[in-house]
Amino acid sequence: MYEQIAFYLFSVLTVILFLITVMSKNVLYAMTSLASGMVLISGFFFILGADFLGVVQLIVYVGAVMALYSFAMMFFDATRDVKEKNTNSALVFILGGMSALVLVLMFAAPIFSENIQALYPMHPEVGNAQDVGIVLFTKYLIPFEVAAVMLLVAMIAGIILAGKKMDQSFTQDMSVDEEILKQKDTK
Amino acid sequence: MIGLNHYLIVSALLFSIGLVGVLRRRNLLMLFFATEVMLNAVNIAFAAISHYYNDLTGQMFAFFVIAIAASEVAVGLGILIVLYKKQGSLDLDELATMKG
Amino acid sequence: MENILSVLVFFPAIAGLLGFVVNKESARVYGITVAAMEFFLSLWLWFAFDGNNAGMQFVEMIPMIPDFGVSYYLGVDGISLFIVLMSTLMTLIGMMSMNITKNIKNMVITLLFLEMTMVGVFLSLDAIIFYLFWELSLVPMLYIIGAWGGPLRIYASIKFFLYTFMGSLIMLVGMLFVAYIYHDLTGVWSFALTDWYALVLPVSYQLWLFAAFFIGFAIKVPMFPFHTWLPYAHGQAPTIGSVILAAVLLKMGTYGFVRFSLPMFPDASVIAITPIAIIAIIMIIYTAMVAYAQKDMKQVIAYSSVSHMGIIMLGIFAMNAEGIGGSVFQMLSHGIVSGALFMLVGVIYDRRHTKIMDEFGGLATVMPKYAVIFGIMLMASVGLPLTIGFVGEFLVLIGFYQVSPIMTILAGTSIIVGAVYMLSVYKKSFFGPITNEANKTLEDLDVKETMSLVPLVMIVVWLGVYPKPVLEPINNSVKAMLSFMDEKAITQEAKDMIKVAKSTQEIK
Amino acid sequence: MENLVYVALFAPLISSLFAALFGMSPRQTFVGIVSSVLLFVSMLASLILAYHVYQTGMPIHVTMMEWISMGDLFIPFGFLVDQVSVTMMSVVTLVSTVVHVYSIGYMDHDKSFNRFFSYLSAFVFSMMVLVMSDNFAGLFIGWEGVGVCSWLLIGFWYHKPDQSREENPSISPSWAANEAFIVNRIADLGMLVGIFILYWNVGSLQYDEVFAALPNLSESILTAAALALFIGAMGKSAQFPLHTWLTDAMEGPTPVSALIHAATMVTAGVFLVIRANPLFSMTPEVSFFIAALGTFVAFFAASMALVNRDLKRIIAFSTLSQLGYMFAAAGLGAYWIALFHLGAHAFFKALLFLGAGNVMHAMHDELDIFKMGGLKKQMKWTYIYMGVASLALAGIPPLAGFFSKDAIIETAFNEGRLVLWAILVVTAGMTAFYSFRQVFLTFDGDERYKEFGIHPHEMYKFVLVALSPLALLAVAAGFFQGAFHDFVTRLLPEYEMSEHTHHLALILGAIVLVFAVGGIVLAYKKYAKGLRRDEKVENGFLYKLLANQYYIPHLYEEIISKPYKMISDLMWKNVDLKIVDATVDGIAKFLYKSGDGTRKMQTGNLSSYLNWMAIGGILLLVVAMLSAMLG
Repeated sequence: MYEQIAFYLFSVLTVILFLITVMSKNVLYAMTSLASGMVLISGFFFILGADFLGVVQLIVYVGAVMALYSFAMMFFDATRDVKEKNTNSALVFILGGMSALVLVLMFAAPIFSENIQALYPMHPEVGNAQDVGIVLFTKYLIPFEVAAVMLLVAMIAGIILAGKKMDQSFTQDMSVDEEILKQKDTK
Repeated sequence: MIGLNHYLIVSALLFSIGLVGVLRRRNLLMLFFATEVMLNAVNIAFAAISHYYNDLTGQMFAFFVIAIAASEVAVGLGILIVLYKKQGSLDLDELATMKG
Repeated sequence: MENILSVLVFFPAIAGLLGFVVNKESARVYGITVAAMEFFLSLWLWFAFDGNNAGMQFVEMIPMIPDFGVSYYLGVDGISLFIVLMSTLMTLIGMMSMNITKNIKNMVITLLFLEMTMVGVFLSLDAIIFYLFWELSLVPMLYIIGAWGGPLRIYASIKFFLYTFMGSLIMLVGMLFVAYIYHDLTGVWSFALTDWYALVLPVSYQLWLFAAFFIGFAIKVPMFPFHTWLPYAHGQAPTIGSVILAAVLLKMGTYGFVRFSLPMFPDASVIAITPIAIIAIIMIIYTAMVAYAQKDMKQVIAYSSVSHMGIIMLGIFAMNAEGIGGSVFQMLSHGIVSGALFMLVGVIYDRRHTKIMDEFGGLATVMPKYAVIFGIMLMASVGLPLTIGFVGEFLVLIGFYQVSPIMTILAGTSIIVGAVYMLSVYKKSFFGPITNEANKTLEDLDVKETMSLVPLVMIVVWLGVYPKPVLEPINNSVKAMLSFMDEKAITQEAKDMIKVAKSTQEIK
Repeated sequence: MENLVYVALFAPLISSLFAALFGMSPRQTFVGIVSSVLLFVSMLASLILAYHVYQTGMPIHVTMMEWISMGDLFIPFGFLVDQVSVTMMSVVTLVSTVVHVYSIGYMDHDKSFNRFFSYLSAFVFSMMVLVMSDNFAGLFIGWEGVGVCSWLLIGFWYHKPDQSREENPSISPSWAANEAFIVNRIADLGMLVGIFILYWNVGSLQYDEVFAALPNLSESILTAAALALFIGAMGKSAQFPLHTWLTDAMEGPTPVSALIHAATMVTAGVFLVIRANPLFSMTPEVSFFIAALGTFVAFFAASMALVNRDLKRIIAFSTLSQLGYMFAAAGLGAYWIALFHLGAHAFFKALLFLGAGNVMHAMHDELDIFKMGGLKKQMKWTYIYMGVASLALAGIPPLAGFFSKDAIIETAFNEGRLVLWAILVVTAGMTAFYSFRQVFLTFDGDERYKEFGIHPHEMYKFVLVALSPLALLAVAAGFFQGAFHDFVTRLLPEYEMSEHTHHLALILGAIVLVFAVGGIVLAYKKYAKGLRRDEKVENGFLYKLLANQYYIPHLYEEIISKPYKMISDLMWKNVDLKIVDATVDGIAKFLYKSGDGTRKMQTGNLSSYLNWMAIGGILLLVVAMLSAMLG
């Protein structure tokens, strides 16, 4: 019973919060609602019994990603409203609505096959984290390592991109660019 | 009783909201938020399927989605900062440099 | 020399690569030498060839992608032998008569590569290798037309390329499907033609596959209504390009029909007789009329090529030894005659820089040698007995008469309409008084041109009077192919239609 | 003997190749002499062969080598010298030799002298192949070969410009040559079809095998084969409606007209019918058609000759008319008579043409007989020759034409074809009239040529001597009728007049003779005293109709040549360029245009890209959903 209540509550709240994210003109509001929406999504994960995933969601998203966003926002002017010209909002809503409609139709229909065999069944007697850990470090070891490397690369890339001076290039000879610029000027 | 379909529908709705955001937003930062919404919507679906089929694969995928989302944000924000320094704006419409 | 075929295929290409280091002045001589060596190699192949053996000879097979049954697989039989000979001969003659000065080195290298692809197409027995050479042959031709052509050369070369390319892609799909079926039925992958021959397919499959191959080949032939790339390509190409295009590249299409369509899909081929015959008759009469309407000498020859290819198509679908053998012979005959005619047009174009017939008139007075050779080639083109043109045309018509007398009579009008346009070209250009001042001082054929044309004249007469050395191997291979087709055909109609020559049994 | 066959056959070829060696060098008399000698050798060989065949009665059959062998088709180069072919060989080589010698004189001033001999000898070679071949394919080689040589020779003076049809009814030599070639090609198609029919029903093209197998074939096949072969014969022998090329062929040099368009090539059609007599005698309908067409052409051509003013064209029409006689005889089953007339006609017609050549030579290529007259003073020998030839043509006894032509007319009577008989008799009268109209206008009466400042002179002596064998034969050939009959009927079917006809033979002959003499007398009264032109007749409808050859050349031009040209233009400009090619280009343009159109999608604006992406994604979703629902 409480599961039902929780589901509907979380659903309604996430929809509202994400709508605010998408619609709000203020970056700060948008980010705040996004962060709270993500917290609620971790709620879904807990309901679904994916405890570990829920925790990761909280740590990575709400913790790390949001921190990154807020740091990034310091570079931009966050207090000012974002000015956007929405030329074709009708198209946007039609497309969004259509995709929602089609997806909902698809998911509402009983189109799932009943006889799907679980590849990596869960074991309710042990904890979710243990289960996840075993699968992650056996079958998905290589993707896991790759993901780790990717994160490392992304971190370095982020540092370099954000930190380097804009008028200097570390990768190419600037004199070429200057020559091109000169040629453009003479034209 | 809450079934798999319920979760999937919620996921679909959230995904559509994200899509609307992607289409509607001109500010690159907002665009990033919208993509996060879409990614999270998909994660819900993964987790739900994982739960109802009693299979861990869905959760695995959700992990990787999160990992990718995190690295995307790292790199993406770096690019955004570079861009902002260069252009002084994050408006998509001013970024017509991809025209062939 | 067991790998003579590989040598034949790759010798020109390797020589072409070496050609990059040859200096500009000697490029022409180098090219002629290589082409001559290649020609002598192919002559040697002819002498080593066992005319009584109807099967594949000098077979070479090296697996390349064993997992998918792709192998480097070459072989020659009576049908392909002479087309290869003709290709090497025409390359040599074309190279000898070539008078291009701009970028001559590139031209020579391109021609040598082209020669490799041509010989490769006719010798390969593996569908993938065949397709490889088939497509590769487009590239040098595209370059020749695009780089040395007339004012519309870009349009012409792109049209040529895309048109034929599109057709061959559809053919590729057909090939892949055949391989797939082969895998389905036998469990192994194979692209070897000899394996495919053994495949007995249901009629509906045959029809679809026939259609796929048909599009690839028909555009190359070119059959009506896919022929419109040809006049542009010929009109814009330099003389050497037209010579090779008309003499050899068009034959790839008809050769494809003989090598692939007939033995692989006998039932579908029998069903296709009537439609193809109708198209062939349209080709013969319609393009002959169009040729008659032309003002440009080269366009007349170009359209006449289409008309003659119609005869060849008709013979292939006669389903008897007379018709198919006649077609193969007509391929040679058309190659030599139309090649020579294009060279002749090139001769006058070099002198006057125009191909419009109204500009000429009375050329026989100032250029008698030229007029004589043109006249002989003209007569060979209209199928005069004792020239090479008659033998093939006669065999084709006599072969197809068995299929349908009415259609044969319609196709036979080619001897009339052919004479109409050819004679009107001759009259407009060579007869009458010299009306144009510019023509009064024209020089007759020089040594180079005579040297390259006279051998062709000799072949035209020789094979017209004594075609036996060529006809015999063709005859044996064609008879063997027909009896094979007859055994393979599923439907009774096809078995009735495919006529095995009475004398086939004796050979076995 | 076999070697003689090859000598007879290849001597002309060697002659041709020899002359061709000097083809581009200036005139050299020895070329002509060597050619003539080689032709003489060929003639000697033919005559010896004829004697041999006459003596032994055994045909000589040689097979030189294999020509085409494919599938079940086997064609050798085989040569057969039997009674029929040896007759033709003798006639051909004899006339050719005379014509070669004659040409040395006639082409004296022509700068392409050597080339002329090359063509002429090539023609003789082709003709020999035609008559000597032992199979239909070999016959076809010769058949096409003579066609090409005829093309070369008619167009010999290729440098002459085109004129309008009013100035010159045959436009130009090159035009006439093309016309001859193309018309012959139409007929050759018929011939090819005949060959195909025979091949697929018999399995061979050898004469002996084909004729042996004929009784096993159904009637419809026989009729079709006979008809197809006869179409071939119609073209070569210029029978209606394929006759127009023959008069236009007079554009060629006169020796050519004598050799090709009178004595030899045009009789090839008759030869074919005679050669294939087993086939034609089994198809009475086709044979009767041949006879009827022959009779019609005999009359039709004679009527056009009545009013023509061109010396050579008159003779050409008479050739046409005599060919009609030959076909009439062959169609009625009297093959040996047809062959006899063929030989006799070859002699006197060649003589007539060569005489006309002398006149032309004397008159500086003037051909209008209205501009001649009184030439007998200057050209006595020519006058005698042409007179004799005309008498023979008119069928006056005891010259050759009388025996042969009378036999044909008698045959028509004997067969009970009285209509044909009557037409042939009337035609005989017309023949006499027009040939003597020509003789009188040329050689008698006032000397009209003086107005045009022409000084005629007699031909070289050696030429006149060379013509004498022809004159002799034109006079004497008739006496050999009996011997000839015995000779050729060993091969050809016997044809005897019935008792009834035999009784009436004298009366029938007398009737023909009355018509012939009547024609000559009429011509004498009207023209011997000089030319009196009758404006009223000349402007009459009938006269104009005849003078314009029944407007048939005009008709052909209007309904065949011009529409063909028009349709060709239409096909090219409208169908090929505007439909076929435009479709191809249209597809290409559509692709280009769609590329151009969709290129605007690439604005560089990320948000619009996102829109497109979303649209695409949704489309994919919809497709997935639909396929899930439908599948």
